[in-house]
Amino acid sequence: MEELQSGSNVFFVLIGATMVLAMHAGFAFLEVGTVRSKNQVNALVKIITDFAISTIAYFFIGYSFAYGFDFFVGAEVLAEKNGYELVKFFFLLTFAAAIPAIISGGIAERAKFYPQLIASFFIVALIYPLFEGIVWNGNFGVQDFLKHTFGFAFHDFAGSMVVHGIGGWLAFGAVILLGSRIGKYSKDGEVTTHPPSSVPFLAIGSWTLAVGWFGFNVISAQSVDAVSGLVAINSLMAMVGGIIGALIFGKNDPGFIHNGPLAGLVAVCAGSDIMHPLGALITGLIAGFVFVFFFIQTQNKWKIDDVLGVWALHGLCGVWGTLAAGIFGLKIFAGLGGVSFVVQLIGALSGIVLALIGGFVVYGILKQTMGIRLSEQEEYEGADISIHKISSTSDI
Amino acid sequence: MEELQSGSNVFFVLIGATMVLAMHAGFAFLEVGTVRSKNQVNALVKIITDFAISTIAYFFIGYSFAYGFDFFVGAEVLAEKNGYELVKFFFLLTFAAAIPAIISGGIAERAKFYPQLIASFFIVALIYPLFEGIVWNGNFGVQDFLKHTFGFAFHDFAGSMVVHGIGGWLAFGAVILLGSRIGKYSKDGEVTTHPPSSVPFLAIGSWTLAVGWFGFNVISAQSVDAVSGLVAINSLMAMVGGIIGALIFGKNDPGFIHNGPLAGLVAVCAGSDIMHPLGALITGLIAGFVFVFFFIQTQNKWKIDDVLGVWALHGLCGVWGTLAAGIFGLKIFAGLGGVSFVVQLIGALSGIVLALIGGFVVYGILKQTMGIRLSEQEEYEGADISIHKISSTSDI
Amino acid sequence: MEELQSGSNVFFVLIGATMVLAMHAGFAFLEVGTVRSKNQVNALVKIITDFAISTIAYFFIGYSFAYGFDFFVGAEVLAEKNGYELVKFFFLLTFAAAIPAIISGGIAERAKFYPQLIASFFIVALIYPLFEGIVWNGNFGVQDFLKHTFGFAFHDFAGSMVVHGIGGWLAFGAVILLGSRIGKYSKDGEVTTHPPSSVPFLAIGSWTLAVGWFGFNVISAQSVDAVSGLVAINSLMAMVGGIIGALIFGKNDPGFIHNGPLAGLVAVCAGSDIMHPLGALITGLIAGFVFVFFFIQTQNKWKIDDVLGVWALHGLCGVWGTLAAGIFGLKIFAGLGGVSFVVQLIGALSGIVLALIGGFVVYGILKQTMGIRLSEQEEYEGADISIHKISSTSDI
Amino acid sequence: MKRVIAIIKPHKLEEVRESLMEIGISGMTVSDVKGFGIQKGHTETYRGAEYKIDFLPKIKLEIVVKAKILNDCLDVIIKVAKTGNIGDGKIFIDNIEKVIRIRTGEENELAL
Amino acid sequence: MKRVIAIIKPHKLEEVRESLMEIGISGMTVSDVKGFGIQKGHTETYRGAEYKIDFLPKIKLEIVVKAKILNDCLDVIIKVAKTGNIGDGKIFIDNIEKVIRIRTGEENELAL
Amino acid sequence: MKRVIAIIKPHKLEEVRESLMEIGISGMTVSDVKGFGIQKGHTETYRGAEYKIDFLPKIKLEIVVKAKILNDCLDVIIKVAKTGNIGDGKIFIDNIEKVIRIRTGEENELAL
Ligand SMILES: Nc1ncnc2c1ncn2[C@@H]1O[C@H](COP(=O)(O)OP(=O)(O)O)[C@@H](O)[C@H]1O
Ligand SMILES: Nc1ncnc2c1ncn2[C@@H]1O[C@H](COP(=O)(O)OP(=O)(O)O)[C@@H](O)[C@H]1O
Ligand SMILES: Nc1ncnc2c1ncn2[C@@H]1O[C@H](COP(=O)(O)OP(=O)(O)O)[C@@H](O)[C@H]1O
Repeated sequence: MEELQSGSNVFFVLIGATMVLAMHAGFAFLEVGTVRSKNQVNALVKIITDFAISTIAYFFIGYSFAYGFDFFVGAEVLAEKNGYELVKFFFLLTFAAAIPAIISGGIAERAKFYPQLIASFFIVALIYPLFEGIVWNGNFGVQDFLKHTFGFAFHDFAGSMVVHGIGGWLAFGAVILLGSRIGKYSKDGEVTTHPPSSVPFLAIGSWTLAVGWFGFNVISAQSVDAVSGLVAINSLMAMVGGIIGALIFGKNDPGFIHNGPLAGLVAVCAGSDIMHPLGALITGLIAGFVFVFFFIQTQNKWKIDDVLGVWALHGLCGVWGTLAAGIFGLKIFAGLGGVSFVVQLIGALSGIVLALIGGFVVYGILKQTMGIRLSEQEEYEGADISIHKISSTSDI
Repeated sequence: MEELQSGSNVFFVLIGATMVLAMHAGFAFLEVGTVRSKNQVNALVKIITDFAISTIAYFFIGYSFAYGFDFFVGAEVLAEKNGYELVKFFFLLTFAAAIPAIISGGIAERAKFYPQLIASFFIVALIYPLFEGIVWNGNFGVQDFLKHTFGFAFHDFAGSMVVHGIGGWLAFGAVILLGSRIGKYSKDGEVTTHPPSSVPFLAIGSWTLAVGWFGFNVISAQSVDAVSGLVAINSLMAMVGGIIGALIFGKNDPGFIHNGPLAGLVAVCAGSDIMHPLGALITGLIAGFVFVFFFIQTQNKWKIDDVLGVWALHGLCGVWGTLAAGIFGLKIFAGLGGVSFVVQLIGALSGIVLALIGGFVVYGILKQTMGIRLSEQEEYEGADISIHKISSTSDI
Repeated sequence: MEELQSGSNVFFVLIGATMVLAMHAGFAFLEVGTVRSKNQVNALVKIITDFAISTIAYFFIGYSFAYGFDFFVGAEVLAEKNGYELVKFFFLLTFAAAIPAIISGGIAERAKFYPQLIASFFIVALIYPLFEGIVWNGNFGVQDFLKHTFGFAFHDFAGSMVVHGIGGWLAFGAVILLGSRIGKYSKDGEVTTHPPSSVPFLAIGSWTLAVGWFGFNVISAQSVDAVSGLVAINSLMAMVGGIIGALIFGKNDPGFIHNGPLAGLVAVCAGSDIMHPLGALITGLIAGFVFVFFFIQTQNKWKIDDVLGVWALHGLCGVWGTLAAGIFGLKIFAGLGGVSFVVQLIGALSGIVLALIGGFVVYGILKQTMGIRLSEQEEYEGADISIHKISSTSDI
Repeated sequence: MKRVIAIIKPHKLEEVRESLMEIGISGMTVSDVKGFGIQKGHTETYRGAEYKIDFLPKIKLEIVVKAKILNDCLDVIIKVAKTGNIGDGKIFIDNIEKVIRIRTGEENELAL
Repeated sequence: MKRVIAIIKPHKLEEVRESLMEIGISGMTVSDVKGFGIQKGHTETYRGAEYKIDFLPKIKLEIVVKAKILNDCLDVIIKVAKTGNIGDGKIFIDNIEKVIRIRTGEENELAL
Repeated sequence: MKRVIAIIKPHKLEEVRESLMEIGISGMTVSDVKGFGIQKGHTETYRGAEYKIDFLPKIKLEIVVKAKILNDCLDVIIKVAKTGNIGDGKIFIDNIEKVIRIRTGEENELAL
């Protein structure tokens, strides 16, 4: 019986880990479809190698930093209880590795390859686990302090802030330090549009992410008896809200519509375990609007060349979701309660500050030392030829 | 223990829901690959927005119409028993939303966008749940009446008729009312062939559907202790039968071969829980033939421009599967029994009549009011440019 | 309670089967992306029809040959215990059908269609189940003999040798008998490179395989209470090792990098249940190197035209993994023990011999009788036009 | 010999080819080109930013003919390719000094 | 009438088109071509094997103009398409005997 | 100067280019075209309906040469591009009035 219990938990978390692993393919294809054809191969290689480097960083450093657990004992110890601790690591790794995958979309089409791998290493080994450990493992007593002071801990069920917010705000620094793509903004202030090289690939990315997200959110319960159908339906409703929001505010643009569900899902992570489905629907709708509005602002008004709009998508929708948990999670909005808007705001702001500093420091140092940007000629030829010596497609 | 039980059920149904959610990406790509390049974006946007509208329609109206359950209570009530009722809704929603996804493939390349969203709303809110509730929730006492009169209820385990049949026959009305694509049939009776824009995308669609279908069928058990390996293997055998049928009758055409597994899987839904695997294999083989034969008839002989052949695939194979359950489900064919051919026939016919009426009424009213078809110029330019103001791929 | 137990096992194995079924789409797209555009359709059709034929061969012959279990009883017998035996068949079928899928990548771009289907039939009905039954079902007392003589049975948890090794070495014979593609090696010794038609499709294949592999490996436990998180993390670490190995040794080539994870995963199958994660990481790193090194040797030095490099990938990495289980599985390397290097070597060599003989016999007979190779004209026009009468993409 | 270069709308290609065959023209070379002229392109939008697609897809036909059937050839193209709408295209005629059939080495009119 | 055939670098197309419009040229036909010349291609690698890409993407512009604006046209192209680097391209000029506008049947200068 | 326009089979391109370089030709412009001629296309089938693909993929080479090496150039192309099968293609020769190298402004023979 006990074995069924522990086996079921391992199975449960394994499926979650596998689903979030698949989301990394989703990140890759969202980028493949959005960038110009000459940068497609680079998008693919970046995501898969970033995942590998993140695994090394998290296995050897990050995970023990966050959770005080390491793997340097014999396999027979690790294998106890069906190896539950191991799949838990796998599951949480797929979250950690999402950070470089998020950043990747912002710095696309002009970033050097190896410096980005190095950045990924430090971010996943140190910066992300610092915030993760504080929020999810109670490190440094911050959560206790918040609970004591405000009555409630900072609530981020599946990582609106811990994962997406941190990723999006780290990307912000990287994008600023990199500068915009050549030719994107002309001297006389005009904006050149780079339409997506392939809407179908972009859509494959979007669907893969959206489907995998149900693992990301629901399996965050981390044991099968704690699973909550509420998380599932709230994810669904926020996703749908995001689609509809992007359809309406994004004027039927496929680029917006396929990011809409992601905006909704980013936003619902934090409060999916405590909101009412109607609250989740509204959270998603607003997230759809936030993404569309701020994407246009950054790209076309403020001329910040965040290629996939990851700051708007993960950074801003992540913050919005963190706050939304403090609104629609409240009992007066038919939520389960146990959250405080003020604490959510504190959590979001701390995350922003940490990620901004982290991003500017890591990418700043790399910029000063190895450089983070392709040469003009390399950028013009495309990252595929200049880094990988091959084109995305061939008709030979 | 009870928590393990109820948690396992939630997990089980969640995985089913997620798998069928992924099938919607499959519908999208089957259409993307089959239509001409100038209509690829529209295929993608239609499916994802139809899914969103369907969720709204089913959440607020359709589900309570079919099952008498609604969501307008506090989250803490919804969250009881690990929120099982919520994932059940999610699972059944993914079925309901398949109806517009099916229709979408029939009306591709010439239908207006917003009228189709409206049609989806009414179909998922009213027409589909009417039949679904009668068959799967015993509404209006129809099943009781059949049982009383013929000894057996109408048997449709996973929706050969409830989902696919209804979807396919609804599409029939829509396709007729829309008319054929410009240039498809010339005045002198010649048929112009539009080869698929991308066989690989079509194949991605097909695989995604086939793989997800094991969630569609097996998880229709709706609780883990009721799961049946027989459903799994019957789905497998019917899928394989469909592939082989399409290979043989379809003369090695990739368009047929990648629809073959779907034909088999449509047909096996109804009786997968009661057939012998050999019965399922034959059911699939015949479904492969039915699809190939009637696709050629409709497109090339009768000149009905059902672009993806959804009437043949879902409508006819659905009906065939409903009847096949009444044949190969019988004990004399090594099935589990508990079905009657006559009752299956009655069920199939009622579904056809309902869907035909429903389709002609909904699309008829829309045609009279807003119009359902793109202008000639828009159709010629393609739905991508004219509706979404963008092309599917770009080399800028 | 018992039903929850048996239902959970059925669910567990079903998910594994579905994940490995999805891997077949992965095989298809790895080939689609790697071959020239004129052979993309054929890659897709080959994989899906090979799967169908394999199912027939394994259902009617292979499975009872290996496990002594057949399906020719009434459905009510099959449905007992939630039909556990049926999903087990489904799961193991997806392994068996991987054999033709592996071979397919080696013989691409020039093999005839129907002879390959026939080869698949005999391989899945007879050759594969012979080795499978010996290793996994203790047939013919070989495992007992090894245990008796050397103290340990041959250990191949998830099929490094049983599946991948056999597949890769069968492919070797087929590739040699077929000969190289026209124009690949010129008379004066020069090698013509055929770059991949589509790196994105190749990457879709790679990701689909990698994600599905967690089903392949972890669900090989075959019951939920036997599931092991160690298998999951070892698969992860070997995958990551393979990516890093291919990145380093493969000079950032996307073709290598997307095969790297597969190399690592092939190699870790055998010992994933007994290695320490660090052992798995090293196993993967070396597998990455093995693949890159031997791919270049075969294609460019030895002029053996194994298009996707399936001999290097499955054949050699499979053998390496079988041996690695006999190294990193040992207690001195922090493994769980219970293996012997000598026995692993014996197992690997026997597999190689069997597969070499099997491959040369099956393809040799077919070559003598029906012929296995397209005509020069057909090869020149491409398999898509000459076999399937259609091109992969169309702009009509 | 004369060369006829016709820029036409893509959907007219099939009809033009058939009509040319009827008057005895046995070969032609076709390419996909992009045209700019009085006919305007269209505006696309991506994520809130508009961009103009100035060039429209056209088909370029190149047909080398004996001088004596030049006029028939022109008549056919004009008749069949005309829709009456802006953007129907143009025909350019120039002179070809020599034609060789690679397969046989035949020259000029024999090579057509 | 004269035909100007200019082989230019792809990223210059937009600027050249705009400048030509300014001097009153109202139409042109453009194709994607591959060029070979002094400018070298690049080497790609696939799985350990190198292969040369000898041809570089270029744009071919075809513009038929009245003889009297030929020189303006050439000046504009040379000025705008020039980067000073190898591979900027060439301009070829030849003679066109006749032009017809398909839509109206207008001929020669009227058809431009 | 003369322009050689050769329509050849795609798989002959590499060999033709190399042979032309050997006789001192330093540049050319290549496009993917579709050819129609004596050589027949093929029939494709989609879901039970046949459709003819009339046009075959060909390569169009454009090479502007000094008049005096014209004949060498023709000889090389004929020799190398010939397979002896229908569809080997044609060579058209016409006259070019002027050539300009955009990078330097050099003209005519200097620009080649
Ligand atoms: N001066 C020119 N030189 C070369 N091609 C031209 C020229 N003018 C027009 N064309 C080609 O002819 C096509 C049709 O011309 P356009 O002016 O749009 O319409 P119309 O021919 O009906 O007046 C253009 O898209 C372009 O390809
Ligand atoms: N003899 C030629 N005939 C036709 N096209 C040529 C010829 N020489 C060069 N070209 C075209 O001009 C382009 C640029 O030529 P190239 O020699 O590389 O540089 P540049 O013109 O700056 O000297 C080539 O890519 C090719 O398309
Ligand atoms: N009259 C023509 N004008 C322009 N191109 C032609 C003409 N005739 C043939 N071609 C081109 O030459 C190619 C080969 O011609 P074809 O008649 O098939 O074979 P062959 O040249 O061996 O007799 C055609 O595909 C077409 O591209």
